Amino acid sequence: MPQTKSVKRTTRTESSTYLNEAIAIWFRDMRSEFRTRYALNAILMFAVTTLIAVSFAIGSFRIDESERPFLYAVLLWIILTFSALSGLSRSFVKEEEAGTIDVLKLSARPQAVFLGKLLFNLSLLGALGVVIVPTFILLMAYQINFPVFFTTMIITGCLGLGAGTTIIAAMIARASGRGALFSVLSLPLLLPLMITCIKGCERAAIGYDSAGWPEVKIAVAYVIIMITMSLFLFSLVWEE
Amino acid sequence: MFTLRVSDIGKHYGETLLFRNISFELHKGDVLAITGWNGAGKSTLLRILAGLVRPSAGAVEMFFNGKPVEKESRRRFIGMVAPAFSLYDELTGLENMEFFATVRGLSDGGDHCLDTLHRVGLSDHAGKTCRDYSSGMKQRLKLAQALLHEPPLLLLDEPGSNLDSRGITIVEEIIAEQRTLGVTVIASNEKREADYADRVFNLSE
Amino acid sequence: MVQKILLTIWMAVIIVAAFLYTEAAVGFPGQTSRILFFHVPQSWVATLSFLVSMAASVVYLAKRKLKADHVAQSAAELGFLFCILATVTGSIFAKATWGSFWNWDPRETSIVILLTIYGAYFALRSAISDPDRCRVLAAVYSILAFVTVPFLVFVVPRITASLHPENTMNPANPGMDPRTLTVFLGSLFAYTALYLWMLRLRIRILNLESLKVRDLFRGRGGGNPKTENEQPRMKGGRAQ
Amino acid sequence: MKEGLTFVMAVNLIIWCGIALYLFILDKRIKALETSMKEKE
Repeated sequence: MPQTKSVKRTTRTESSTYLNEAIAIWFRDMRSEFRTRYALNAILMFAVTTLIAVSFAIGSFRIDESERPFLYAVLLWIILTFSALSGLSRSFVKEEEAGTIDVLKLSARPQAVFLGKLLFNLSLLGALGVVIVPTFILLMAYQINFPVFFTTMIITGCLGLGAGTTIIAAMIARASGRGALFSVLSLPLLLPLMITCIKGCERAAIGYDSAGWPEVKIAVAYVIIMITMSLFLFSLVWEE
Repeated sequence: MFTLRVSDIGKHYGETLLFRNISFELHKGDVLAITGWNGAGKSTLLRILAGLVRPSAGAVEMFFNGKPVEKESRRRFIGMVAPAFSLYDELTGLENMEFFATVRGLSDGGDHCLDTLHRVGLSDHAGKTCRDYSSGMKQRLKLAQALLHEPPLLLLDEPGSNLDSRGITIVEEIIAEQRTLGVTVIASNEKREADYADRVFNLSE
Repeated sequence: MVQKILLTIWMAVIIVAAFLYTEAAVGFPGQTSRILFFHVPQSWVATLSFLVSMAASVVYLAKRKLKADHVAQSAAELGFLFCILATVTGSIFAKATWGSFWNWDPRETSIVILLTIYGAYFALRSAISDPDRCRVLAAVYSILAFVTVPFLVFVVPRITASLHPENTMNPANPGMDPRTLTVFLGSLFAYTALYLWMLRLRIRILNLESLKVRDLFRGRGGGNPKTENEQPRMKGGRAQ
Repeated sequence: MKEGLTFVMAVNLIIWCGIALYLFILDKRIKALETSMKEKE
């Protein structure tokens, strides 16, 4: 008879461990992703192929100087957004398909699951940004006069992409036609963010001395609002 | 002291009715078996008890040391095994257990996980990734995951599936031991598993 | 019944007044400004309906009463209808005054993004098979989408430079001559009343449909109603 | 100019009468169904 421990397990103390649980979920997702590269491949392949197609078609000379800041910002954000949409739903869809979602529901709290998955999605977006943005700037010879503003805009924009889509990924995990539905549902919510980031990147490229970076503030507001709303609504989506 | 009270539970999907007016009450040491034809809704009933599915009618109440346990914190009191469940294939057995231990907020992760793995006879497979586990070993790992936090309520949906004779004895030991901790509810069609229980509830009557 | 007759007469009066009683606003080619008696109330109803749908969704999530979901669904359907009308009349007006059917004027952008949100809402509702789950997710989505609307209303106009000066027909602009103003407000009232009438009709239809389902469930004993008698005709078609 | 406007107005009025008629018919049919549903109660 294997000996059993009868001492009572120490139950968790309250909110203090929300973060530990979220980090545990995040690391588990990262470890699984590292071993299978399931979502990362989807995102990076999409981004790299689109980028090559765009830079091949347009090249660094086709669009004249004055138009570049705006048009390149539009192209960059289209690549970033649609690459994100091709991979960010994977973390929930994979749990649903593998059947691990029930066990997770029985052991973790909804808010911890949301934060964990959000952190995982942001890590994917980080990888996407780090790979795609510099390559885009090089390939397209994108002249940026205000790099600090530009990078902050990219970072807050990616934060927004993660914040806006994580809860949608949870909603569509079990629906039919998942991939398409994920994009159809996410895009209307991401449009305001995209418009803001495009404008921000354009001004950063021109080197417009816009003190206060209004676009970054708007994007940060978007991130905060989407995360707060998602934290409220996630348990409704997560539980039956 | 743990009590599970189920009153008038019913479930229907669209127009198809699964079951209605199911009521029972279980106290520490009780083992209930739920039987019925395929599609009678055994698994759904267990999922309702676990809080994974919302019943169309009726209520599930839990009391720990006399105090009612509301829905949000029932997670801590429930351990469940079901054929539809599976654990993370990319992780090893031990990594799976440690993940669930941290996510459940159990403090002494390490050795307790190994103990539980030992209890289901998986201690020498702890380092292998679950993808290489046989279906019997996966079933044992699911049992280990359900026992990790020593839940007063143990829900077993066809616990013996894919298990060899040694696995079956482990399940029997677990059920015997659970009598000292709290309540067990087994959903199964096999007579052997129904006989573990002292009360039987047939959904198809 | 009396108010409905009064509403019919009132709308007829508005139509007559819009064409004969008022003068065409200055600054617009020919008689084009008259369309705004119909375009602006339609876009107002589309936005109002989105608010109604969101509010009903909150009530549904809080109380899980079926009726609240019916209101949310009906409001979304009608909102979608009026949104399409507003987009059509908007582009007709754009064609007449600026020569092109679409030129991303800020108000047009907000209406079209609202259109995509409605479209996504119905895509979600049709993709989820389990009725209860579908209602919860639809409600969550409409709340999430509503949160992004302020970004649309305040952010988009500031960011995308408007193509033309604030036209005199904008309700916020009191510059209209009194005659046009009265007819405009009359039209606003007529459209809102029409909307409420249609909304109640649609809700009553949904209630009837759900009554049919509930009868099926309540009327039957323990067995499975589907097998006991012929397949009950549920979806679509007129309720006999 | 006036005839053009009156023509467009007339078209609108006709469309509106059609819509109103449809709504009244729908209203009556729903009321009939609701009463029949209530009798079955």
